Amino acid sequence: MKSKIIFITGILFGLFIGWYAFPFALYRSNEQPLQFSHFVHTGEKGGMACEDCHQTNDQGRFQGIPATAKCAECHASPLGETENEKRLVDEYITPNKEIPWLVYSRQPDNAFFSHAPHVTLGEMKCETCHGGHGTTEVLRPRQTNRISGYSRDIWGASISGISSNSWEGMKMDKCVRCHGDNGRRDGCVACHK
Amino acid sequence: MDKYLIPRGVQRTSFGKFLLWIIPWTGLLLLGLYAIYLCLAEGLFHTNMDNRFAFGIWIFLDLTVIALGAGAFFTGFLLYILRRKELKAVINSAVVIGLICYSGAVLVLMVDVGQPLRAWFTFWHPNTHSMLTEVTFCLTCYLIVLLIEYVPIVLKNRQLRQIPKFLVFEFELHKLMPVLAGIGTFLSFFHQGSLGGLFGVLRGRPFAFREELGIWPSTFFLFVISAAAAGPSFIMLTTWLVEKITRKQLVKPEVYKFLGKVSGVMLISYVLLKSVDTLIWINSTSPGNGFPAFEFYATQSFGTWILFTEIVAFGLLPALVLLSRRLREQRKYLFGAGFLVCSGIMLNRFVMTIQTLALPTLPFDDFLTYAPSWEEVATFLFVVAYGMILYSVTFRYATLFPQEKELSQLNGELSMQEFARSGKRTPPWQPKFVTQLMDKFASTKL
Amino acid sequence: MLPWVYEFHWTPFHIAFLLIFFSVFVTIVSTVIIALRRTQHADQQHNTEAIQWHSDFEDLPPSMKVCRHELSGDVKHRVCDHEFDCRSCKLHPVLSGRQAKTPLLQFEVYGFTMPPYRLYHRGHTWVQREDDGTFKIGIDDFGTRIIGKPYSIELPPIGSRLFVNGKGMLVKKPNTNIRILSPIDGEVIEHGDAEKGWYLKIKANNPENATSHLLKGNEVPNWILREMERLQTSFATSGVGATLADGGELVPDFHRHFPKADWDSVLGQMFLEA
Amino acid sequence: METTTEKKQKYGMVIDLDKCNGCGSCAVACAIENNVPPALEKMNKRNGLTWLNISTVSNNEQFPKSESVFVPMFCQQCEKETPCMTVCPQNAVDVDPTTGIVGQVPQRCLGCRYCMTACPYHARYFNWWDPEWTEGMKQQLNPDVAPRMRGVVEKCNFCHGRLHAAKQKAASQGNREIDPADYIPACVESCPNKAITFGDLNDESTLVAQAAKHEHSFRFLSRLGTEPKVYYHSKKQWVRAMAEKSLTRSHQEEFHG
Amino acid sequence: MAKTLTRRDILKFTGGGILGLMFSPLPWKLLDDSSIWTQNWGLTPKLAHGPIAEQFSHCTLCAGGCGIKARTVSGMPYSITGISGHPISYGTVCARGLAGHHMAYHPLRIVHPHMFTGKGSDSAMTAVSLQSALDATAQHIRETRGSIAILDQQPGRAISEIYKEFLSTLPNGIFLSSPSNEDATLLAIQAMVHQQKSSYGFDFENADLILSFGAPLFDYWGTPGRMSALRNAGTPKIIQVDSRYSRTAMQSDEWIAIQPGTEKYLALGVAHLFLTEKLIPVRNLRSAADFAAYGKTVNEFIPEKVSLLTGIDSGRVREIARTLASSQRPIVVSGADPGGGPFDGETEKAIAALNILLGNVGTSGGIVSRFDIPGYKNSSDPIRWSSIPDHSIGVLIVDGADSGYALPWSLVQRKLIPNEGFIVSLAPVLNEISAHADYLIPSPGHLETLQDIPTPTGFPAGTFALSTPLLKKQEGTTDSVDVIRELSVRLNKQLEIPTQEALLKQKSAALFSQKRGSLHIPSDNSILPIRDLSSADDLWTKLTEGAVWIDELLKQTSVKSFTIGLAAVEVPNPKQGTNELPMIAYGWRGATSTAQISPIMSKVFQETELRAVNGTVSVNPTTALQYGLSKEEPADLSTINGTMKVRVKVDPTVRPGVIEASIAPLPNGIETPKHPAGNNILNLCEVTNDGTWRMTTAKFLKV
Repeated sequence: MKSKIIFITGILFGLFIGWYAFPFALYRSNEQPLQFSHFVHTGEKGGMACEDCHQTNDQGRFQGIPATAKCAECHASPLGETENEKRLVDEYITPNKEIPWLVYSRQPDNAFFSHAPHVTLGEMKCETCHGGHGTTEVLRPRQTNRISGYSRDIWGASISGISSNSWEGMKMDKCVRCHGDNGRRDGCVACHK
Repeated sequence: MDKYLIPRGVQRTSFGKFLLWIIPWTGLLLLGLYAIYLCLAEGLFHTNMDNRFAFGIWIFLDLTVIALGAGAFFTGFLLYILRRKELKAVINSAVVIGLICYSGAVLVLMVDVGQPLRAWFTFWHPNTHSMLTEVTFCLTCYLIVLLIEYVPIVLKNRQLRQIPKFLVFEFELHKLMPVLAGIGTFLSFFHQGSLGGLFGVLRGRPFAFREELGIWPSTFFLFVISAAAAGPSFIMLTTWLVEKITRKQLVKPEVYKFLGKVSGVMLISYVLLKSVDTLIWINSTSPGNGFPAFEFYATQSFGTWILFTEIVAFGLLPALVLLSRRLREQRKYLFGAGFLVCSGIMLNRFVMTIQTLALPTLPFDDFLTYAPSWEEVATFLFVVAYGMILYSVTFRYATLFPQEKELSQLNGELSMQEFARSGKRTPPWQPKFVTQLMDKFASTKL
Repeated sequence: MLPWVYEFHWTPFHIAFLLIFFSVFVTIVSTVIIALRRTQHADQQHNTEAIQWHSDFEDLPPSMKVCRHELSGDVKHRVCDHEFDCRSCKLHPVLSGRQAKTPLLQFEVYGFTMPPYRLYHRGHTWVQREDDGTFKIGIDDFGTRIIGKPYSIELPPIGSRLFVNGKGMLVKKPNTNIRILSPIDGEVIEHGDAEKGWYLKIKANNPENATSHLLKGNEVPNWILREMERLQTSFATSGVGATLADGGELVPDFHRHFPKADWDSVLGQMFLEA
Repeated sequence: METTTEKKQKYGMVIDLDKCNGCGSCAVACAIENNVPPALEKMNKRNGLTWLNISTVSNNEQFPKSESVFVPMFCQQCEKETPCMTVCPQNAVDVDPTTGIVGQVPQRCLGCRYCMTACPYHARYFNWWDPEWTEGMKQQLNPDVAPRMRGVVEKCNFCHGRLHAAKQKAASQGNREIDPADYIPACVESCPNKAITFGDLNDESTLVAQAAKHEHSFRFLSRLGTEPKVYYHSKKQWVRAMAEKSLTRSHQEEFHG
Repeated sequence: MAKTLTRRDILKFTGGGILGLMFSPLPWKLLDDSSIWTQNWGLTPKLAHGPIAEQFSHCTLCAGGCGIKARTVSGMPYSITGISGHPISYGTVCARGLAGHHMAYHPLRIVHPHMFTGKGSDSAMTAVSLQSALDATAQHIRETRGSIAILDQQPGRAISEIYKEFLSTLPNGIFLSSPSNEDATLLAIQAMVHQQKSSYGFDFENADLILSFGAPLFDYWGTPGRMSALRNAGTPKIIQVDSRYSRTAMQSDEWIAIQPGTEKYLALGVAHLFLTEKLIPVRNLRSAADFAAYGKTVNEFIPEKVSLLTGIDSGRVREIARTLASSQRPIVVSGADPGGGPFDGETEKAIAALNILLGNVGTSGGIVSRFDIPGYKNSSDPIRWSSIPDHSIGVLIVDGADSGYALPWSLVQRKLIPNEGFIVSLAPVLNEISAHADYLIPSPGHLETLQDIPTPTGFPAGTFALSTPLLKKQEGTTDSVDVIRELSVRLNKQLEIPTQEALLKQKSAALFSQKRGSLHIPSDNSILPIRDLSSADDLWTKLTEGAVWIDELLKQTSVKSFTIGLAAVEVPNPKQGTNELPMIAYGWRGATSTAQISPIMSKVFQETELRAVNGTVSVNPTTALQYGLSKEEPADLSTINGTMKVRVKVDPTVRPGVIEASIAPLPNGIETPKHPAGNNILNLCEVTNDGTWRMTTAKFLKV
């Protein structure tokens, strides 16, 4: 009897460690260099669209997070009086330095992902993969996997790896499944660099 | 000092002597560990393999070792499935040898691959058309089986058996052995075969490429049979070797003869099939790919002699010896033949790996040679040392040869009678009262 | 590997391959699990002891497993296959039926006191039926002598149950312990000691069939004789070779005459312990 | 194993051996394009990394009749029974059904090197060492191709980095088909003598498709039945004969390699 | 229930714990992540992220002047290719050029002035300040009793003029260029013509036959792109007279294997046939003032004798002469092998003279004269190394550019004053000369600074382009211009030396003022006439964006008055030593160990045997048999300059009884003070009095 109880406590303890404690040990949190509110820009206040800042060049290459120059177009001098905007102007725009953003959804070097086919040909919405990121008030810290160095967004918030939303997790099997569902039959090097 | 771990009724050397025997092997073990460290931590440039010689001594010896380890599954098969009781005398030893061979092979493989941490990909994304996948799956499973089969041997140790649970577990497990033996046989059949298929499917290597029978190239079956032939011979040789080293009789002569016979039967069938296969290859397969077979033997070092040695000297010859009762009776022929069989399997695996890679395929590339680096050799010696130690320890503290106790008593009696014949009054170990009793017994006949 | 993992091909070959693999894997695992489950079940005293004896008996060389009917000369040669428990033996009644010779009554068998009214167990214990239907158990003369002195003995607590060929008592010597097999089934009702000459009083489960498996009458001398041979060979095999008997007579304790002998091994073999 | 599938493109090459003067531009361009590291001191032609390897082959005549040609050798992109693909235990090699390119994914590779023993062209290379560049050169890696780590196999894959770029460009302009001009492997681009023709073999109109059919075009080890997609071309009879020859070259060994 | 925990309980707990973990993501995620770690670990570099762009510039690695297109990621070039439609390089870049962007980060790159002390194995390299390096140089210039020489590796650039200007202010300044140059024939012609000097080029495009005496036409000679374009066009027909089965011989329409060192006799033999068989119009001969002397010289070279000397069948000799004479617009060209060095002056004359006999000087499809580039002073004849007295140079300043041609240390050494000759190298990378230098003042490397690209050798029209920097100039490097300025200040010479940019702006302005020629714009591959440009600045911007200016073709007027000036030729009888063999050196422009090459070139030298590494000699199988050589074990090769271990390559295309020695980078990196230049096979070559090293008698020592 006693031993049974001990055994079961053991199991529970194991489950606790594996499901609850483990993620804390696995991920390192890094604060963004600067706070930025997508909401301010995309909400009715700013009224901007994603493409206004996140553009692709003539070669179809996605330029990712815009360069400081892009910010300078509006923020050459502070528009409001938020602390962050002041820092933006003083620390980056004026000395013309790039902001070392921590990208949440950066794929590893071995993966080739291009927005062009997905957005232009596939007519996918930004939200499909990036969820509500475009309307967030603050930039949450980027959680980095201590072992693999991946951003947590690649695996997805849930440690189980099971995602309920299309924008949770960006692991390869997700790409493969979506491609499969859309009847694409690609080889490995179609998406691997 | 470790007396209470040693089974009752058998003799083992003093602990000191045992240590003296173990220490040098441990030294070798450490050297091997260092080599392994170098290969894993710094990269495989420590080996002498290169892009042409992508497989080296490691793969060659792995194949050999696994073929020799086949004794484990084949003995198990004969004992538990075909109920050949006489093999009970060697099954434990066979299991331990099997375990050593397979675990050793797997260990070397893990060093041989460039990214061992990704080995599990094979299970997660298997390419079921690859012979290597088959090998990986079967090898892993069979290694587990061997470990399970090894457990009872350990649990039967004199002290461990005092713990009731262990004893019972051992007992229950033993009852299920036939199942494991069956599984083991099944798995071995596949991976021994797939190891052969490994080369048989190499369309790009006309020297190794063979026609397919069903979904497998002929080498698949040749490897299975040759392994089944070599396994018993190897058990025979190792047992004999242990007897020589420990200066004890461990099994009854019948066991040797039986093993020899089994080996012989398998070998002769192998030789026949191999010859047929070779003829087909020379006359159809190889030329079909644009490579007249004789060209493979044009290069000085690997002439046709190698083919002859493999099939006749190391194949037909020992097969005939083992099949003739008269020769089998004589130990020097029996073990001689056994030795030839094992050399044969080794040569065959060598040809399949090394010669295949040495031969050029493009019209303008060279016949290449390769010599292993010290790291490669040391890594393999690690396995040898590890095997030696594991076997020695198991031999000392567990019962590898159930007949040993009986035989030692038998020998005890024999020496006693011998003494009686010698006419002296009391043998050194005999208490006087016993003699008195003997006399009394003699007088009062029933 | 699994249907929901990419690169799972719905081809017959792929599926067949994985099915085979999985079934093999499952078989292996279930085998182990079954063994464990059974172990759990068997983990009660009596079974354990039965199994213990079973495996002990397994390890006995054939020469030690001689059937009592070979001893009594009923058959030329036979090796016991019932772990010395004749009660379950089909052959025993048949052979016993043929017993013609009357048991010769002798107290001393080759210098050992072996009273004929006692029944003897292969593990060198004797059983004596009391008038009240209970049974006394003691170590026979042969056993006592080879055990020698000094020794203490550990008896099962009163009320505990004994089983044939299970653990009867434990003899403790300076550098070895030997378990003595219990000759019969039953409940311990009283403790004896060396002075009394017996160690246990047992209330048998069913007194009628309690002792049919024990040696008696003319089986005893032959048995003793073989035991002596075994003793000798055990000496021979337990590395005492060089020791020379100091002409020792028929002393009650010749034990100390062989200090170099591996008594642990000797006793172990004589009391049928692996 | 059947590896052919209906496919839109079937990229292939024809190499005119008569035009090749062994300048090595293709080898260097290839290495730079694909982030193949430079050799370490211990590396040689047997353990180095040359996706595109160039051998000198002699006609074995006596001087001055003796001639030689340069034979660039790299992954021949086998179409049927692709030897390396069928043997890979964990699908690190595949034939892209849409392009016919034999893809090698070093990130999936566990480095068992079975594919290397399977390849009759010795066109696969193993990373025996960790790749090494000088600090500055690390900044100069091609961002379109992932560098490989130690202990994996790599090989030519028709500059798939450039194919990605081409696809991307096409997609951004709303096209599903790429402009053939946008997808030219580095070796083809860098060859000063225009010795290499590249393109879609399925498309009869392309130069490469026509060149492949030319009577002077041939493939190495074609009798193995692996249908390589890289053709060679030479007016010289002895060169074509050499390609047909298998390995009876006992005396030639003294001369070359 | 007992309070105390037994060992058994702990085991139970652990067991349960493990079971629990098995049903949690932990073990499986760790398995996954650990394998992902092997894909991203620090042992493999990470890729740069950033905007991808294209930039245009020109290659300065040799005098070829190829246009290059660089792909850059956030400004850093990661790949270099040619510019299709480029008027000079026709979209081609050589292997070295393709890897040019690596040079700035070469393992042997030096970015700070250094002083070398000691020689050979006990030599040392110590960083010094620019000031002290300059001071030391100035002091030596002041104090030396010898002459001061500047070795300009790529003459004709703006900096070359600065060098000359500087030297002219010195009492005994010598302007040197690489001893071996491709325009040998042109210079010879230039020396022969009477009228005022002008620069010449080859009009291959309109020629129908080229007779080449060992010029590596198809192995990066002149402007590689142009030559391969000719090759692909299939015209003109090319006859290669070559002592080895060079890449050009391999690609030419006809290879005439000639006994090494006898090219002169073939030339004279051909001339002899021209005269005796009346194959050429007499006036062509008469155009030479000294035709009588020339005729006399040529006279004795009857085909049979030539055949005897050259090993070419006499019939073949006749054939050559007739083919030449019968073709409409033939050109005869000689050329130095990048490794083997130049012909001696007399041979050059003998070969060049054939053009005069064929009367193709100043005619289209022949040797054409061209405008000089505006703003550039007409370069006077460079000084031949042979004309410099031995042990006369006190201070030698070696320009940082790369001539691409071999320069044996023994040649430099014999010109230096023993034990006091002072060498300053301006090389950006540690190379062979630097290893022998006293000071190294590194200049900015390839693509790190603004450079001018003057008209490449043999080009029929003048051209001008800029090499605009694609890489950040590294701290501590100094433009050669600035070095010279600093020196002239220290020597208090009154010289107005502008900065590199200002200097080149002057040239561009001059170009604009001339309004001649047109620009090729790489970005859209268009041609833009200069006169359509708005301003000089406009031109300058276009040039900095990679445009190339190309001059109009000069209206040709056939030249009809020469002095050939060929000295009387006496044929030396070949010295027959015991098992002595002629050794001919050969190399590949730019990879002759005088400069560095990108480490990635290991794909050509080390990881394949496409090009033989330094220290490799090739011999014919028969020769190998005769001397018991095999590719397995190295042999000891000995010449007058010493002995060294060489790798033997057995190659049936090598002439029996001849040794071909590869001048190339050394297998384990080019020599540094730590690896002294002792194992460079170039140093085994015997330099003759006329400063050439085409042939050396060598022998294999039995090992």
